[in-house]
Amino acid sequence: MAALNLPIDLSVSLGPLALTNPVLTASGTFGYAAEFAHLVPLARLGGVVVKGISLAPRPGNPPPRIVETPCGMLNAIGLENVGADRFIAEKMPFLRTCCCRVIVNILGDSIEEYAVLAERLTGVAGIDALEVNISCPNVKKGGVAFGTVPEMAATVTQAVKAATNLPVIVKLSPNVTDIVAMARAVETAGADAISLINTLIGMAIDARTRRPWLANVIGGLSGPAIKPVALRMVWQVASAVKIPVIGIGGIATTEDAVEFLLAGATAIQVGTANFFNPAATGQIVDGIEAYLRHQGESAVRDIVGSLRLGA
Amino acid sequence: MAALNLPIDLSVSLGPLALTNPVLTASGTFGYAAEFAHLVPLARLGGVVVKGISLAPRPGNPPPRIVETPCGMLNAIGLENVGADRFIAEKMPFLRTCCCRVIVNILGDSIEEYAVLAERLTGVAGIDALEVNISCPNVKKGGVAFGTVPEMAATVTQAVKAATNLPVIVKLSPNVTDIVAMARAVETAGADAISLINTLIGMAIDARTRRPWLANVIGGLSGPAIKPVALRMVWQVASAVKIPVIGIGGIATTEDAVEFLLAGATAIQVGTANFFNPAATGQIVDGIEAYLRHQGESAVRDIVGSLRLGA
Amino acid sequence: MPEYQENSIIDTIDRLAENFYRLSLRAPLIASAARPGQFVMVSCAPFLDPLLRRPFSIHRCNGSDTLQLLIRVVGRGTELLARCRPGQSLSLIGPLGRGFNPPPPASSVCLVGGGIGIAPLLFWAERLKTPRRCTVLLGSRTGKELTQLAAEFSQLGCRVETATDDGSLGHRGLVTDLLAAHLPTAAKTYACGPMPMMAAVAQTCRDAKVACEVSLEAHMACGLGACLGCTVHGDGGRYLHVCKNGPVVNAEEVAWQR
Amino acid sequence: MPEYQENSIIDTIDRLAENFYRLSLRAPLIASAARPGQFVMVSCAPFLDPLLRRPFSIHRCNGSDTLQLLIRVVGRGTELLARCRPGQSLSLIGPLGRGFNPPPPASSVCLVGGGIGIAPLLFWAERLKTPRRCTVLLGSRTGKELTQLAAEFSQLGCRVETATDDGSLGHRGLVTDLLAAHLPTAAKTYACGPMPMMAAVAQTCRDAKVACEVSLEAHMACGLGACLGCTVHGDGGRYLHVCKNGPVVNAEEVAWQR
Ligand SMILES: Cc1cc2nc3c(=O)[nH]c(=O)nc-3n(C[C@H](O)[C@H](O)[C@H](O)COP(=O)(O)OP(=O)(O)OC[C@H]3O[C@@H](n4cnc5c(N)ncnc54)[C@H](O)[C@@H]3O)c2cc1C
Ligand SMILES: Cc1cc2nc3c(=O)[nH]c(=O)nc-3n(C[C@H](O)[C@H](O)[C@H](O)COP(=O)(O)OP(=O)(O)OC[C@H]3O[C@@H](n4cnc5c(N)ncnc54)[C@H](O)[C@@H]3O)c2cc1C
Ligand SMILES: Cc1cc2nc3c(=O)[nH]c(=O)nc-3n(C[C@H](O)[C@H](O)[C@H](O)COP(=O)(O)O)c2cc1C
Ligand SMILES: Cc1cc2nc3c(=O)[nH]c(=O)nc-3n(C[C@H](O)[C@H](O)[C@H](O)COP(=O)(O)O)c2cc1C
Ligand code: FES
Ligand code: FES
Repeated sequence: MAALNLPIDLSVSLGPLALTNPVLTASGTFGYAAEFAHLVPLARLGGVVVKGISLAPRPGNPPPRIVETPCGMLNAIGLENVGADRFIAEKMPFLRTCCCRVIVNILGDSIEEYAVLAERLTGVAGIDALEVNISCPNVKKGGVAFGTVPEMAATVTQAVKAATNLPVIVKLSPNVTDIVAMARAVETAGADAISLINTLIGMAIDARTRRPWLANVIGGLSGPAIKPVALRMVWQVASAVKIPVIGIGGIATTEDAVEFLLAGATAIQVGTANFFNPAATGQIVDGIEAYLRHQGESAVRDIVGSLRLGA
Repeated sequence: MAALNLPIDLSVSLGPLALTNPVLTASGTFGYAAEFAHLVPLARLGGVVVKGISLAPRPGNPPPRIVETPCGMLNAIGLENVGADRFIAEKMPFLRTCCCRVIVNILGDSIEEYAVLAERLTGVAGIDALEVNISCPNVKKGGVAFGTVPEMAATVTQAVKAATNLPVIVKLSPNVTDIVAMARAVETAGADAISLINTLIGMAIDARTRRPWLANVIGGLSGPAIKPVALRMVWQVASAVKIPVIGIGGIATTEDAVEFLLAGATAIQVGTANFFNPAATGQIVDGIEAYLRHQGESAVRDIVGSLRLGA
Repeated sequence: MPEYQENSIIDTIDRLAENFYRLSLRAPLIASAARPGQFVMVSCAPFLDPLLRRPFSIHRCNGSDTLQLLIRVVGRGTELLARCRPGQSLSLIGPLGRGFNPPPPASSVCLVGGGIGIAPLLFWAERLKTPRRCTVLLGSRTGKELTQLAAEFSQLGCRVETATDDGSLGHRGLVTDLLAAHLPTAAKTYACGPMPMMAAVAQTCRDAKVACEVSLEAHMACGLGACLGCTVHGDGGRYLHVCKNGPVVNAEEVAWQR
Repeated sequence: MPEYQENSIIDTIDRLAENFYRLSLRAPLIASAARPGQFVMVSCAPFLDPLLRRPFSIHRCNGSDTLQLLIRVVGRGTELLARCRPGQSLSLIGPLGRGFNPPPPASSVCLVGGGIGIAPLLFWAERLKTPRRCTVLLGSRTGKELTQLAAEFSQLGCRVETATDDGSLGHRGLVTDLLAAHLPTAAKTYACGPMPMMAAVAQTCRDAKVACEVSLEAHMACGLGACLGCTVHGDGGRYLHVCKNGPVVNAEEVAWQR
C-alpha cells in the first residue's frame, strides 16, 4: 500500500474534452441535472450527460414505461424530451451553473435531423460536447437502424462532425454481432470518442394478465444485470480503437467503475444506479481516489487499460 | 377461476418429438442427469438435455471457470466433456432409466465433426433427439462462427439433418444483430425445432488484483439477469418461424416458464436455476399445472403464444 | 424544496392487520421538511435484488425527527420491509413530490381513502385540524384493516364513516357510495386509493361542482423526475409524471377514461 | 450416497470472534447422512442477489438432527448468514463431496488447520476419537479466533498446538512450522486451509513419507458435479473437480506447482 498522502490526479481527456475526473452521468438517468441538485455535489462530477434531445419535442410512449427485472430494469420511455429550443431556453441556464462538463445527448430520425440538431446546439454557451445516440431501441423510427449497420453509423458520425466544432462522442448499441466493427466505423468517420453500451433490447410479461409489462412491448434493459456484457464490449472496443472509450452499463459502485477503467475505458457513466442510489456518482469519485491511493497509483489515467492478462 | 378438478394436459410436441410436459433441463447445467437423481423426480420432467458432447473428449478451460455476477453468472467451462464414446458407454445407461426424454447437445469444430457425431449418436438406444450447439462462446475454434452467420448455421443444420433421422433442434446464440435471420436460416435448412438463448458473452474483472476473474477472460452470461433478453428473442423468433421454439434464459420459477410459453415457446429449459435451486424443474412442472388450472385452461399448448397485445 | 438521501433508523414496526404494517422511522432531515401528500422512496434490500426503491406515502410525521409509513405487503419489496426489525437502518429519499393543497379557510372538507390509499390522509388530517369540519370516508376489503385507523381519525376530531367489501364494518359496499351525501357541505375533497375509486370520486365531485384532489400511483424508478417512467394519461392527451406533477393532482388534470 | 435439499432451522448463532460465527442448524436428513470432510451448499439470500449458494464444510454434526457451520465473514453471502437469527430457515443441499478417509487402525494422526480451514477438522476429530493419538495444529492471524476451538479439540482428547501471525497465542509464525516435529510419529496427516499452507503441508509430508489428505477450495456454482466449474489443477495435467473428486483428496493428486 502506498503513502497515504499521495497526491492523486483524477483528470482525463476524451480527445479534445478535458475532464476533472472520469465520472459522468448516463443520458436519461439524470434528467437535466437539476433533479439531483440536492442529492449530488454536481461540481464534484466529471460531467453530466443530459437526457436525449431531439429537434422537436417528443411526447414519449404511453404508460407503462418501466418495469423492474432481476438486477435490472426495462424502459420504454420513447425518448420523451422537450426539444432543442426549450432545452436551450429552460434547461441550459441551470446546467451552466453546475461547474462540471455538460454533454448533450442527441437523437434523430434522419441524418439531416442529427446534423441540424448538432448545428443548433453548437455555440450555445455551456455545452461542452455532443453524445450521438445512434442506438436507442425504443422508438421504431429512431436510432436503431443507425446503430446496427456500420456504414449508417459512420454516415451519422460524419454528418454530426461536419455540423459542429464541439467534440463528438458516438454512443454504440450493444445489440449487434460485432461491436468492434461498429466502433471502427465511427472511429474512421471521425468520432472523437466512443461511449458504450446503450441498453440491451428486452421484454417482460405479466403471467397473471398475460400481457407485456410495457405498453411498447419491448424496452431497453439496463442496470447491474448487463454489466458483464458491457465490460466485455468495452474491453473489446478499447483494445481495437485509438480514440477514448467511455464505459457504461450497470456501474453502481467504485469497484464497478474501476473494472471499466481497467478494461480500457477512459471515463465511465453511471446510469440506472442514479435511481436506486442517487449519491452513487459522488461516492464513485471519492472511491476512485481511495482505490488509486490503495493501489499505490497517483493518476487515474495510469490504470486505464491496465488489466493484467496472462499468468 | 376454473373448476378445481379440471383435467390438465401438459403434453406438447417439438415437431416429431412428443413430450409429456414442456419442462426440460438446459445443457451444461444438469450434468448427465445422474447428478440430480436424489434431488429431482426425473421421470416427472419433460426431458433432459445433457452436457454438450463432442466427438473426442475435451479437457475444458483452466480455472477459474466461473464467477458470480449480479443475478447471474459467467462460465468458461470450455466445453469439457467425456466425448461421444464414453458418453454412450458410461452416461447413457443411467439416462435410459430416467423415464423422460433424453436430448443430446452436440458441438463440433467443423461441419464434418457435427455430421460424424450426429451419425455416431443415431440409433443409440435412449437418445430421443439432438440439440445442435452452434453458439457456445467459450471455445475459440468452437461454435461461435457458426452461430453468428446465417449461412453457416444453415450449413451445420443441413449436415446434421443429413446424418441422422433423430429430431434436430438447433440452439441459437443471442450474440447477434438479427436473431430472426438466424432462426429463419436454420428453419429453411430443415431444423425440427429451435432452442434459444445460449449465453450472452460477458466478462468480469477483479478490481483488487486487476485481473479478469476467468482464466479465459470472457465467458458466457446466464441466469435471471438475461431473462428479459431471452424473452424478447423468443417472442421475436416464435412470431417469425413455423417450427416450435424452446425458450431458455434465466428461467427459475413457474412465472418465468409461463412467460416464455406466452411469448410463443412450446417448451422451456431450466439452466442456471438448477444450481441455486435443484428442485426448480419439478416445481415448475407442478406450477404450470396449477397456473393453467387457475387461468381456466385445460392444455398447456393452448397458452403457447397466447400473449395479449393491444388495448 | 430540499430532498435528502437519509439513513433512517427503525423505531418500531407494528402489525395493524394481516399484511398491514406501520413503520416508525427516525429521519430528522426528511421529517422536518415533509408535507402531507408527499412520499419517500425506500430501499428495501441490502443488495441488488429487488433493485429499485419503492414509493410510500408519508403516513404521519411529527415535523421534527420521526415519520411513519403504512405498508401493505403485496410483493417482494414490501415483504422485506415487513420483516425488518427495530434498530435496523433503512435508506430513504424524500420528501418527494407535490402534496395536498389547502382548502379555503374554515371550509368543510371530505377525505376519501380506499385500502392502502388511506396512508397519506392521516398526515393530512393532522395538519387540517383547524376549526373546520373534516369528514373521513374509509373503505377496505374488511373491517380489521380499518378499526385502528378509524379511531385515530376520530381522535383528531374528524367524523369517520367506513365501508367494507364484506360488510364487517360500516356500509357494505364501496366507499364512494358514502360520498354524495357529504358533498353539499364540503368545499373540497381529497381522495387516495385505487384508480377506479378515484375516478368515481372525481366524477361525483365534478357532478357536484366540488373541488377534488387525488393522489396518483404509478410504477417509479427514481421518484425524482429523472427517469420519466411514472407516466399517467393526463387531460388533453398530455402525460403526467406522477413523481413530479403529483402524486397529488387536481382531479381535472387526469384522463380518467383511458 | 443420498443428497438432500433441506430447509434447515437455525437454532443458535454464536459469535466466536470478530467475523467468526458458528451456526447450529436443525437439518435431520443431512445430519443423519453427513460424514467428516463433506460440505453443504447454503442459500444465503431470499432473492436473486447474491444468486449462487455458498459451500461450507460441516463443522460438527450430532449424527441425527443437528449440524454446525463455522463461518468467516468475507463477502456478501457470509455477511447475510452472520445477520440471520435463530428460528429463521436456511435452505441447504448436502451432504456433498468426498470426506476424509480413515487412517490405519490405532495409528497416530495429525490434523492441520489454517484459519477457517479448521472448520471440518472438529467433526473429523470427534469421529477419530478412538484410542489413538491425535495431534491438532491450528493456525490463524490472531489468538482470539483459536481459543475456543483449541479448547474444544482438547476436550476431545487431542493434543493441540497453535500458531498465530501476531504471536498472541502459541508459536508466532506459520502453523506449518510446527508440523515436522510431529511427523515421525504420525501415520497420516489431514490438512485444510489456504492453498499455500496446504502446499507446504503436502511437501513436508511427502519429504517425511507420511500420507496426507487435504481439503480443497474452489468457487462453486452447483456443488453437485454438474457445472464443471470448480476445477483445480491435478497431477498429470488433468483437472480435479473439487465438489466431486473432493473436497478431500490425496495430496499427491494435486498439482501444487501451478
Ligand atoms: C406515490 C405513491 C405512494 C404510495 N404509498 C404507499 C403507501 O403508503 N403504502 C403502501 O403500502 N403502498 C404505497 N404505494 C404502493 C407501493 O409503492 C407498492 O405497493 C410497492 O412498490 C410494491 O412493491 P413490492 O416490491 O412489494 O411489489 P412488487 O409487485 O413485487 O413490485 C414490483 C414492481 O412494481 C412496482 N409496484 C408494484 N405495485 C405498485 C404500485 N401500486 N404503485 C407503484 N409501484 C408499484 C414496484 O415499485 C416494483 O418496481 C405507493 C405508490 C406510489 C406511487
Ligand atoms: C468445500 C468448501 C468448504 C468451505 N468451508 C467453509 C467453512 O466451513 N467456513 C467458511 O467460512 N468458509 C468455507 N468455505 C469458503 C466459503 O465458501 C466462502 O468464504 C464463501 O463462499 C464466500 O462467500 P461470500 O459471498 O461471503 O464472499 P464473496 O467474495 O462475496 O463471494 C463471491 C463469490 O466467490 C465465491 N467464493 C468466495 N470465496 C470463496 C472461497 N474461499 N471458496 C469458494 N468460493 C468462494 C462465492 O461462493 C461466490 O460465488 C468453503 C469453501 C469450499 C469450496
Ligand atoms: C430510463 C432510461 C432512459 C434512458 N434514456 C436514454 C437517452 O435518452 N439517450 C441515451 O443515449 N441513452 C439513454 N438511456 C441509456 C443509458 O444512458 C445507459 O446507456 C444504459 O442505461 C446503460 O447504463 P446503466 O446500466 O448504468 O443504466 C436511458 C436509460 C434509462 C434506464
Ligand atoms: C455452466 C454452464 C455450462 C453450459 N454448457 C452448455 C453446453 O455444453 N452446451 C450448450 O448448448 N449450452 C450450454 N450452456 C448454456 C445453457 O444451456 C443455457 O443456454 C444458458 O445458460 C441460458 O439459460 P439459463 O439462464 O437458464 O442458465 C451452459 C451454461 C452454463 C451456465
Ligand atoms: S419516477 Fe422517475 S420520473 Fe417519476
Ligand atoms: S461446483 Fe459444479 S461441478 Fe463442482
